[in-house]
Order: sequence, then structure tokens, then C-alpha cells
Amino acid sequence: MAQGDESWEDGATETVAERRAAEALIVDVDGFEGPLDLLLTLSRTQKVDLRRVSVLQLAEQYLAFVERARSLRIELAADYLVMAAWLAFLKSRLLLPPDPEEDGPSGEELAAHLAFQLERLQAMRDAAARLMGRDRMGRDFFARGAPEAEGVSRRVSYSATLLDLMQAYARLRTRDEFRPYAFDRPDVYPMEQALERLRGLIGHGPDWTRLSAYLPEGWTDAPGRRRSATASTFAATLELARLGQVEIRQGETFAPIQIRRKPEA
Amino acid sequence: MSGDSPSAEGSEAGRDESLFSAPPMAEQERMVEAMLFASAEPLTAAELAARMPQGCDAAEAVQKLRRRYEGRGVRIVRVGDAWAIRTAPDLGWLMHREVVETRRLSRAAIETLAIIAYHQPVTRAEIEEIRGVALSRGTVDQLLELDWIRFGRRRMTPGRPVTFVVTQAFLDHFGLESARDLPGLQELRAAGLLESRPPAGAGAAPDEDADAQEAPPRGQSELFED
Amino acid sequence: MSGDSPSAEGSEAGRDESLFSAPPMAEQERMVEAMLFASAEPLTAAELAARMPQGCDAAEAVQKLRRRYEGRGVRIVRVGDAWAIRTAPDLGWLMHREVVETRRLSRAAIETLAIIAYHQPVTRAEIEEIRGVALSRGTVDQLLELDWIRFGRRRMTPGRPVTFVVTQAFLDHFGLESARDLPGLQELRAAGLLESRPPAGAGAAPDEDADAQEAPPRGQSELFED
Repeated sequence: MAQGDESWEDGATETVAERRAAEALIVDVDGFEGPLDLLLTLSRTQKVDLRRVSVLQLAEQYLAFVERARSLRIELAADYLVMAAWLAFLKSRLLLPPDPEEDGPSGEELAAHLAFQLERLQAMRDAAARLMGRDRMGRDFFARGAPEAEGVSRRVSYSATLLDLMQAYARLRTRDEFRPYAFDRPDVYPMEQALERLRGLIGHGPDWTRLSAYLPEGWTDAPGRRRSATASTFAATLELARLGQVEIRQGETFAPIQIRRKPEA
Repeated sequence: MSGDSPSAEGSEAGRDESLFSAPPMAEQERMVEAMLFASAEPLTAAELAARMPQGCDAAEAVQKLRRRYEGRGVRIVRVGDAWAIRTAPDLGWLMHREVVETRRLSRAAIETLAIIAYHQPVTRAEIEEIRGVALSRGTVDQLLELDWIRFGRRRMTPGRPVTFVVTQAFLDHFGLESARDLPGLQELRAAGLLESRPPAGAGAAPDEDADAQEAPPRGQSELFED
Repeated sequence: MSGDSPSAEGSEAGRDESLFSAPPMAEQERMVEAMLFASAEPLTAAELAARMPQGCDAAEAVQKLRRRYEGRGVRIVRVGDAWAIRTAPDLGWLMHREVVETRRLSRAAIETLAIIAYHQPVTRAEIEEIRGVALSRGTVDQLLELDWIRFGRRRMTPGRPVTFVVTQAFLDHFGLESARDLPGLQELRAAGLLESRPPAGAGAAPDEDADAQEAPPRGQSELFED
């Protein structure tokens, strides 16, 4: 395969072949669906019953594979490296005599579990293939091509699937997640509300009136609510003054603030 | 086409061939039966024959099949110059219920239903708060009429507002054991029914990786954590 | 007449009435035949019975009809707890014109589907463990959209994760009477490959109770009750 095309550069043949092999490796890594998939493929090369697969040999192959891949400066997915670390650990467990002090599963047990996982994955792949190989509706056998649904009584039935329901709920809840943060506190009197209220009232009071007289009902008793309402109302009067609609005066520091409608010019 | 002496002249020429290759008439009848059943349109004898092995006599097979179905619940009927299977007219009354016209629930209704299912027992005010719009009477009436929601017990709060809960009919329709079996937000997200929130700050689009068929990168799985 | 059929208590009251009013079985067979022919979807015995006159035994009529159609071009097949008419699989080649091209499923989707079918009810985490790779959103979404899987009841373990199970549409598509008829299911179970951990001891018969206390409920055992 390497011969022929590469004749244009004699000495490079080997390098090109090498690089191709390396690239094949990269492709393979991409082709695997996770470390278990890779391990299963490797174990198949042992050509034995998956239950009797040599986990030690398998670990060697995997580690070598990952090492080679890394030497090519491939950024291996974390999954592959975690598996590599775990296999290295398993290898040491299998090679060293068991430590009587240590709890937990033995190397053999871990190896048996790995073999089981591989066998189970293979079994599911086989099952999937058999499933897809079955006679299938719309390909091997068929439903009624022209279902009959004529009749006199016409009843409207509203249908919805669980998927519709969940999607509707999801839609509502995500909208909620994106709701801008806002105070939902009952004891805060918003300035917009104060402004609205003052606009309606100010026309009726041509004379100087204390600010406190404009506080809304129900906001004058509890100190917290009174403070909020006062602040909002005052801020609102400042806004109206800026717009040239009211005048504000205060006799001295801490004296009551008075407002009146600005006399027509 | 050629009446009761099918393909008289054709059989002259290909008699030997067809004698050996044509399937038995019972088998031809099966074929015609399957084709008429599965086809969305009536089929002419020629169309049937075109799909059958050489030497078959589609017209004859249709006639045999037609006789076989005489008096049964369905019949082989002629539609123009084609054939179709239709239910026997005297059984038409059985089909009446078949013609339920299914309509999709309005968005308001499905959202209201979803809120009731997930939050039950829930008051009207709570539903309105979650949806952010007033709840129309029509919506509630429709869901009550469908027997998917019913009134629950009154809430022990000022005004003693009435609550809504879902019904057994609702659970049956949606194939749920109980309303507690409804998947939660995390699971909806995991199943891809919910757009995942863009990670704070990062401009990366994790969704693209997730949709790839290969193993999504590890980071993605954190989004799915239950 | 009612035997094991539903409405046992109903027949107490209306026995006389139904004795006289139920149509002969041959007529009931015709009715069932017409209804099954008319519908593209499987119909349960209860759905059939609901449309038939009082005192009819839909289940019995279906059985008789099923026998009548044995060996014909179409057959009466069981799909979960419902019945449908489908063309005989050996005649599929005649219907090539009816074939609807379906979206090719990814390998991930096919494997996930198989795992759900064989291990159901199964959680997302269990699927990921078996495949050794995170389950992508698109995969679940696709299977849900095909209506081949649905959410099952929650697992009674911490976190109450939702489970996935296969649907009636799945059974219908793959020509299965029930999930118990999945190819090789018995062998897989006998080999302990539907468990979450290897059988205790080498080659020991997988015993049903040994790891039941902590392992998830055995797949494929509790799903049949619905």
C-alpha cells in the first residue's frame, strides 16, 4: 500500500508509512465510543471467551495504546485517561500479592467485573443487531395502508402527549430561570407607583402641602413601610420638579418638605 | 381484463414457463390480499400483476379473494377499475367512534395542565403567577370537561381559594402511575427537552458537542447530573 | 359467556339481557374483523368491546379471527395488550412501493434502544454504565420522538431517578407480542448479563435474590404489569 505512490520521495517512504499508521491511530481513537468500547475491541483480538479474557494483557494493550496516542500529542478525552489510571491500578493489584490489611475488592474481583462489563456490552451489541435484523413494520410487514375512518358521529377529542406536557412545563420553567432578578417584597413602595400617584394628586393642591400628606394609605403606620413610601414619594417629587411640574421647599434642615404645583407661567 | 379466461393468448406462448414458475393460486391470493391491505390507494389488476411473479393471474386471484371475503366483516370492492378492501357497509356503525377528530390542546391549556400536574394542588392565582397571564375560564372549563383536572380541597389561606388537581383519567391518558412520576426539571434537561442554560460567562456552546453521536466531553455530563 | 372477560359484575345485573341481546359469535367476529381492518393502530380488547353491543366477548372473537387468518396474506398479531392486522412478513417484497424510508439510527441510538428494551425499566445512569459512555441528549430525544421509548415510573432509590421503558409502538414496529419476546432474552438473563454485576462466584447460577437488596429491581420483571 505504501509502495508506488510514494516513489517521488524515496527516503520518505518509511516516514510516510509511519505517519499513516499514526494517523490511523488517531482516527481509531475518534471512532471509539469511550474507553469501554476501545477495551472491547482490544479484547476481541485475544479471540477468547470474554469471560476468560486476560485482563492483565488487556490492560497492557490499552495502556500501550493510550501511551502511543499521547505521544502523538493527542488530547485524549479525560475518560480514556481515567480508565488508563484505573487499569494501571488494577494491573498493580493483579501483579502484587494481596495486602491482608486492605479492604475492598481484590484485583481478581475487579478484573472479573471488567470482564463482565465487556461481556455485557458485547451482549447488548449483539442484541441490538438481532433487534434491528427483525422483520420490521414498514419494511417487512405493513399496517393498513388506507385506514377507514368515515362515519357520522364526529367527536372532537383533544390530544396531548406526555412530551407536549413536559415541553410546556419546561418552557415555562426556563422562562422563569431567565427572569431578571427583582425584589418581590411587599413592603417596598416603588417609585413608579409614587410618581403615578403624585401626578394624579398634584393638580388638586395648588398650595404648599407637606410631602407626608401625599403618602399613600396604609403606608404611614409601620416604620419600614413609611420609610419606603417617603423615599419613593420624595424621589417622585424630585422627578416632577425636574420636569417643571412642581416646586419644592424646605424651611431649614430636617424641617418638613413642602411641595406645590408650579403656578402656570 | 380478459374476463374468466385470463391471458388466453399470453398463455399460448408462455405456457411451459408459467406452468413451472407461477406460484399456486392460493399463494397468489395471499399476495393480492397483502397488497390490497397495505396499499393506501386502490390497485388495478395490472398494478397488482406488475408486482407479482411472472405467470401470475392477478385478476383471477382478486376474484377468488373477493369470494372468500363474501359475508365477512370486510369486502373486496371495485373502485373504478381498481380494487380495495373496505369494511362491510352494515358494520359502518362500528366505525363511528373511529372518527374522533383529534385537535391539539391550545398552548394555554397545555401549559395550565402542566402546571397543575407539577404543582398540584394549585390555586388559580398560583397558575397565573407561573404563567404570567390571567387564566381564562374557557381553559379551565376545557380541562374540567376533558376530565383531566378536578377541584381539589380548598386552601386554608385567606379567601379559602379552591385548588386544582389532576385526575385518574389524566394519569391514564399520559400513561403515568402517579403525578409524582412526572420527570423533574433536571431530567427534562437531560432528555434534551429543555435548552440547557448557557454556562455563566463562558461563550462556549456545549450543546453542539452533546448532539454529536460520539461520547460527549466530560464537561457535558455535568449539565446532566441528576 | 363472560368467562374471564371483563364486566363480570356487570353481567350479574344484566345477565338475562346480554344472554338474549349479544350477537352470535360469528357476527362478533365480523365486527372485530371490520374494526381491526379499519384501524392502522393496534386496538385493545377493551377498545373493541367498548364499541360492540353489550354482552359481546371481544377477546374470544379476536382469538377465533386470529385462527381464521392463519396462513393468509395478512395476520392478526398481538401487540402488548392490543391487537392489529399486519401483512405476513414473507410477503414484504411485494410491498416495496409502500416502504417508507426511515431515518437511519445512529449506533448510539440503536444500542441505547436495545439496552432499554432488555433492561427496562432502566435509568440513564445504568445505560451509561453499560455503554461506558455518557448518553447524549440527541439520542434520547430521537427515541422519544420515534415513540419507541417513554418515561417509566421512578426508581425507588435515592434521587428517585426516572426510568425508561419501551412503548407499544416499539413492539409494533419490531413485530413483538411483548417485551418478553425479545430475541435472546432468556439466554441473556440466564447468563446473568441483564444484571448490574457479575454473578456471584465463577459460573454460579445467577440467583435472583442475592443482590436484590441493593441492586436495582431486576429489569424485565416488573414492566409487564401495565
